[in-house]
Amino acid sequence: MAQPKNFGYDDDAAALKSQAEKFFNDRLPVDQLHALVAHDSTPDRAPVVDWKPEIWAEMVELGWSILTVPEDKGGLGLPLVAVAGLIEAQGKSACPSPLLETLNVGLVLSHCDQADAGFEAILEGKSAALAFADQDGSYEPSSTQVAEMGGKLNGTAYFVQEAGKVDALLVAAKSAEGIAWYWVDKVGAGVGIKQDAIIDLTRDQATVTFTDAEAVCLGSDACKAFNAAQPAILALLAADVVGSGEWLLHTTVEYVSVRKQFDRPLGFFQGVKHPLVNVMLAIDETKSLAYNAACAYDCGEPNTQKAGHVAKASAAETADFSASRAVQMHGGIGFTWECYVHLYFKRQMHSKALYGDAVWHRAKLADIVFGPVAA
Amino acid sequence: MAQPKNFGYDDDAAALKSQAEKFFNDRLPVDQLHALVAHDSTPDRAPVVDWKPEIWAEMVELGWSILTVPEDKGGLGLPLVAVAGLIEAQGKSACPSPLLETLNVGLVLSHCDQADAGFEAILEGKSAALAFADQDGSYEPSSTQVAEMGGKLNGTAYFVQEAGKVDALLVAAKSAEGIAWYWVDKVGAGVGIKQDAIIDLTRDQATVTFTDAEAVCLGSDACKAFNAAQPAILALLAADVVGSGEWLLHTTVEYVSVRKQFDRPLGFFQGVKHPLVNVMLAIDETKSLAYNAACAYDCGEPNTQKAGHVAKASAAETADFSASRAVQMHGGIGFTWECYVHLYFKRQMHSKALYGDAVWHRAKLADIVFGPVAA
Amino acid sequence: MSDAARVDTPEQAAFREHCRSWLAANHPGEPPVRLPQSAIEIMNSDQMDFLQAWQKSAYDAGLVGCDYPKFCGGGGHTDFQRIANEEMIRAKTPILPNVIGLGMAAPTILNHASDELKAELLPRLLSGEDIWCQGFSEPGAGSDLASVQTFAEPTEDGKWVINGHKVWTSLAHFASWMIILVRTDKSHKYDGLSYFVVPIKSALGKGVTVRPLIKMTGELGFNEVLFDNLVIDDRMRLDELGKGWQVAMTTLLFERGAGNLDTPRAGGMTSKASFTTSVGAVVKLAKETMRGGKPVSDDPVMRDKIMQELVKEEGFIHTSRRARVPALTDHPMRIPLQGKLQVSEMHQRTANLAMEVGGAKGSLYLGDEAALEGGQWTLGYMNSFGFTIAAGTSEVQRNILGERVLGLPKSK
Amino acid sequence: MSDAARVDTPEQAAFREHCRSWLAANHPGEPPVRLPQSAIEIMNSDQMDFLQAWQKSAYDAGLVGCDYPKFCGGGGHTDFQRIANEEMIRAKTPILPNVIGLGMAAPTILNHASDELKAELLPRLLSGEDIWCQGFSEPGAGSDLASVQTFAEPTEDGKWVINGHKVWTSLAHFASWMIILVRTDKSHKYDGLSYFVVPIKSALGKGVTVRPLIKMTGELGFNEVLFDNLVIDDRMRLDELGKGWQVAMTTLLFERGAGNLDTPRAGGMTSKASFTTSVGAVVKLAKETMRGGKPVSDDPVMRDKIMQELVKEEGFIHTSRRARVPALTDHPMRIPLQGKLQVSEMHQRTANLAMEVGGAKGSLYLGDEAALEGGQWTLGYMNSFGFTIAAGTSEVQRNILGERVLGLPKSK
Repeated sequence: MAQPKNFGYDDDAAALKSQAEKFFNDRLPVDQLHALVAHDSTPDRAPVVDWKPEIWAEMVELGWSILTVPEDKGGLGLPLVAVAGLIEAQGKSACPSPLLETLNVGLVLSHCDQADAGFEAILEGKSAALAFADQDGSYEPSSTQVAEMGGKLNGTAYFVQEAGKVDALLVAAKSAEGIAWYWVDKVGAGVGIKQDAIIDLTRDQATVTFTDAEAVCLGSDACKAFNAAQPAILALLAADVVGSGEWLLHTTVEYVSVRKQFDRPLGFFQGVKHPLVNVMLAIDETKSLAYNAACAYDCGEPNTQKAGHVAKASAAETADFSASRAVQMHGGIGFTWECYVHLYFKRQMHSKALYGDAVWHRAKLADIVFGPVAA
Repeated sequence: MAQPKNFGYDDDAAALKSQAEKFFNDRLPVDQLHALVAHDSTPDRAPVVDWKPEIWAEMVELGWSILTVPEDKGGLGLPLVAVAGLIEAQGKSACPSPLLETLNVGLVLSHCDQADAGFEAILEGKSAALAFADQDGSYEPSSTQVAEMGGKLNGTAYFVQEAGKVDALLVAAKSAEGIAWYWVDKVGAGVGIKQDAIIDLTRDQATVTFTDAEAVCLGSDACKAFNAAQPAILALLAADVVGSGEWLLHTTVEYVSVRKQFDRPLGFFQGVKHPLVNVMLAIDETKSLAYNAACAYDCGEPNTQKAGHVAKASAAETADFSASRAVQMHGGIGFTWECYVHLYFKRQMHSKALYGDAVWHRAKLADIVFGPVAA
Repeated sequence: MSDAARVDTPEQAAFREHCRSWLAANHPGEPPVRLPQSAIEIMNSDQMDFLQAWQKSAYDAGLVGCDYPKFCGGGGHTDFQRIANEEMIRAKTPILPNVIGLGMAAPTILNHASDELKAELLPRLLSGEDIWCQGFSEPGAGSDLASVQTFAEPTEDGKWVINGHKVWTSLAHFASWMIILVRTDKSHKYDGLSYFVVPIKSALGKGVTVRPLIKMTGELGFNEVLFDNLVIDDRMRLDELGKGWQVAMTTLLFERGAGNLDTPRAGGMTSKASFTTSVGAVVKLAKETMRGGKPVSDDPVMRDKIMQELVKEEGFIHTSRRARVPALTDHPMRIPLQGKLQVSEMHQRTANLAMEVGGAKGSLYLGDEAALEGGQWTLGYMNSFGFTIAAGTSEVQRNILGERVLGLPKSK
Repeated sequence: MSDAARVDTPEQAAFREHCRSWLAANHPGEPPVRLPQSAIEIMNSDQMDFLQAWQKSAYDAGLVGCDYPKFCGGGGHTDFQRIANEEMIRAKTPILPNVIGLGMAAPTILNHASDELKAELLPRLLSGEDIWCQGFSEPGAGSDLASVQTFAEPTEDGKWVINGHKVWTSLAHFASWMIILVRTDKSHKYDGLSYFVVPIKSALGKGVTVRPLIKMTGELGFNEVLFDNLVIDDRMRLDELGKGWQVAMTTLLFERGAGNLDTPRAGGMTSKASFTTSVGAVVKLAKETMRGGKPVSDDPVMRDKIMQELVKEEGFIHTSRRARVPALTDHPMRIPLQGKLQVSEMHQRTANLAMEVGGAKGSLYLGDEAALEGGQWTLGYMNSFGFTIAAGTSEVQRNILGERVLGLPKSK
């Protein structure tokens, strides 16, 4: 299906986004977010999972966690562009939740051949996360270091997002028949969670070890399902980066409009103004590419893979740039723990390499545009 | 020999540079340069070789053309850092001459095993140019498209610098014994010069075809001799870029200090000031690296190859950046044929890829630093 | 069926079909002369004659000015020009030569002139029979446009006498008419300006002198225009007296790509029929250009660099598309005001990258048979500075975005 | 024999030999506590005690303050500090904790204080027994330093009473002394300032309050310092009354790396003994970091990115070297004024690049066993913003270079 001119972003989508913005503003304004996640500044403290499960329960109640469950499996039938708007709002609030990962799991399951049990769990309100990256951070199921035999998993999955918050894991594991997706109850026997110490205070990440953990196969071809879902996953992550980027931009614009040096507001100086305009342009680029990728996915366009890589390649650069300029333009105050900027700075730095960094996505893109390099 | 702290840049070197600056200012100030090389603006005109042989005759008289002839072969024994100063001055003046190429030939001959005839020609006041690049612009003797048999050359050399001005060519050609350097009289039989249409109005370039052209072998291992001379060639070219870059910087600084918009000199605005500072920093980087490479060459340091690649990698970026910002910061006037800026803009654009561009030199550098990529 | 065609109304679909069949039958084909990359580089009358003939035929077929009212010589339709543009670009037609007229003069006239003047001027503007130019910049008034000094003095019989010096006037050497911003009151900077339409060709040698300026590329393109006691009727004034700045803002809005009316646009074809400054063209170049025995497109570093530009280009395309979806935009001018800055810098980077793909061939120029695409990339790189400078430099564009969209304090 | 050693005078050669043998015998070895990347991140007394002991022993051995006069507690030599620095860096010793004292207070005191004050203050400064801090910035005076409002009022008995609020005061929680810029005249901006040395530790709770600020890294490092009627002798004033700005310029010159006296410098060792923010360290990281079954150092795109930084780093090294060759420099301040800007931005880019080499590991932090070099790169990237902001932001540095070196008009 060709892409509609308006990205398929209709009134329902706009309504969902406003609702989400209002919800996050109301439930976790940034001062409360800071109190929640930044209560302990010790740099080498043990990792903790700071979040408000009651906010998540409300999000589930609002139906947000099932938005990537296909309509014929009990989902709501909203297009991915609408979901991107929701995630953009969450990125703007930096609210800690397992929403994005649960939506990612729904996306992967949508391309699995025996996913019903997974959809049922999500429809029941369960949250879940993908577990498939290897020790070096390759986000490709083919490099998973988990193996399945006789319905049990053994091995380790790395860089598992929101593992501290979710109820279940969708694990890529190698079996005799190939690499498949398996559903594992996080609190079941044989599942060991070691929280990673990450800079991002608004998310959590863990190394998950499986020791004869019970697992149910939901998709027999993990790579195929992941590849099909990947553009959608990348579109949503790019939307998150846009939301956080907008917060950084607007907070910085406010600051430099008020803060005076040399008898002028800082924003008078082009050395401040022009970089902020460049940040705005970068955010706009990523935003357009995020919604384009979501729309391409909705439409089943042949260029959907390309659109996904383009979106995350852009998002990785925008994450870095928006974060770096916000701290720099805030000057000394932006460098303090008490200023909220660092929460978003760190979130952006975490998003930068998540699900692949800019160089990796551009290499994938080049393989599509040029074909692989001749050996 | 370890590098001296002062780059070996002594009073003689400084005197040579001042002399050269004075000479070029006197013989070819920029308005006369413009009259000389920019008399015909037709964009698709046939290429011409605009220069003043009488200025070149004076340069020969001053001994500049023999500066890379080794002292024991009749040269003056000045270190390469001193020569770099001379070339920086020529770059600043953009004076058309075969000086740099003749010096390059001297450098290559210095690493040849039977070069005496070449040195004699240079000592007699002959100018010369290297002819070895292939059709795709690979500046490596190993890819030469000229072949030797029985003392005669056949084939074509591409991207030959200053071919329209020089008396002789030092040609890399493949023979039964390998690739060697051959001396060819430019006006001899069997040498066809087709001037290339290049943007740079201050230099010339040609495609040179050999048809049974008489040639004398001066160096039996062309690759070895070129590799040994390459860091010096790159150091000198980087010095040329520095000289042209300084001209662009200072001319632009003068312009933006005078030109007013919004009741302020343009240079008041940080959107103008900061880019010009960045140009200055880029020039300083290249300048330091050019003299470092020259000094490393003078001292026979083991890291001389690395220093050469670093210098040209930097010079290529500086050439581009200094050119681009000069036109942009001049605004409309900098975009006209009558403004002298375009002469230097085009010279820098030509220098950018000459003897290898930034990506190529960084790849060579990576091979030194990391070792080649495992196959 | 193309993507674009899917959302056409039945009327639009029929019009698109008309465009296609007309273009298939009437495309002027390979030109007999070397054509420039854009209209403002037209150097000689051979080029201009060819392109004017093409604009006239496209106008006669209803492909130019479709959304203008019928009494102005337009088609009287809504949202047809976009379709005509899409089809002309798709068909790789030549460019339309009257770019200043179509892009700036026409919308300004439509918004500010009397109906009488509209009916008098617009038909021959749309058809390309009258070429237009723009007299805004002056030696002392570039980015700071409001400091124009060209003066219009009222005469006793209700006319105006114009004296002054305009520069960077693209197409003036071909133009019949000029839109001009002049000062009528020296005591107010912004409130002392007026805006006229001036017949210049008929006044050549009688109060108007046009002197061509040569660009750094060697091409012609813009001019100096000197006014020496040129007398002009008051009916040629578009502003309420002293409100010329407001009228000029309409022109600039359209010049910066932020107007609400589609500018007729055609082309993509130049003397090398396939040449366009796009990342796709760089991709093609990289595949065709050999270095060290391998295509440049096999070099991972160059692949990465080209993909960086592809991301930028895709971003720009989809941002332009997003401009039409209010629910996905923030400040209403945030996207429209980006256009000129983004396009001009994108073309600059893209052309530079193409030169890098070419390596040593990057500095070969027009007329060299080994030059990249006949030297078009090198020419295009140099010309790109015209676009990052003209109509408000990139620096001024960033000020405008920072001040009008982000609400930052003014830098001046 | 090293490169550096070749040009030593016989006296310098003997001193270098002394440094080497002393360092070989007296290197404090692997520290018992986690050490920060630079002195201004010292968080607790365990760290400070260890580093103060190290500075004291290096001072006693003649490696710190060698070029200061003997009556100031120095060694009375010329160009020995550079040699001691080279050898301490080579030996990967710990850092010297009294960085503000050595880098800023000491040269200012040497240039502006009475001999009596020099003899009183400098020995314990050089030995590190007294830690110093700098009271310049205020909530309303950051980059615009001359707008400080902390006020010193003269008393009838010839003393001064200080009231005000200083911020970003590194090491204040450990410091015995502060160099401070205060206002003594509200009617002149630049000519109404004075410059004092103030004993703050002895005044804690008696006119001085130090409140730690926490950095975005979670580390301590700087503080707010509040003055409430602190009385201070006039002999602690370094300026001719009202010329405090000129004294502050001496401090800033040294802070920006443009002073004429080598600041004692040691280290390269941190808790991970091998860690330094250098391109060489990124090269090593790229060789050791695997991605997709291959080392990152085999990825041509990452090789290119790392080589870009190598070129910058080499450029900086040889530009610093060139600063000492008048014949190869242009404006005398052109190179010296670049130092702070270049180093801080270079470290920022280098640390960021290291995080990119690490990929998903880039956001792992201190305390995670899989983090890159124990999280030091990630910590270093965040801390790099301290350096691009403090002592004049990069933006202000560019103004200074543009105005003082290129002679462009002032931007304010």
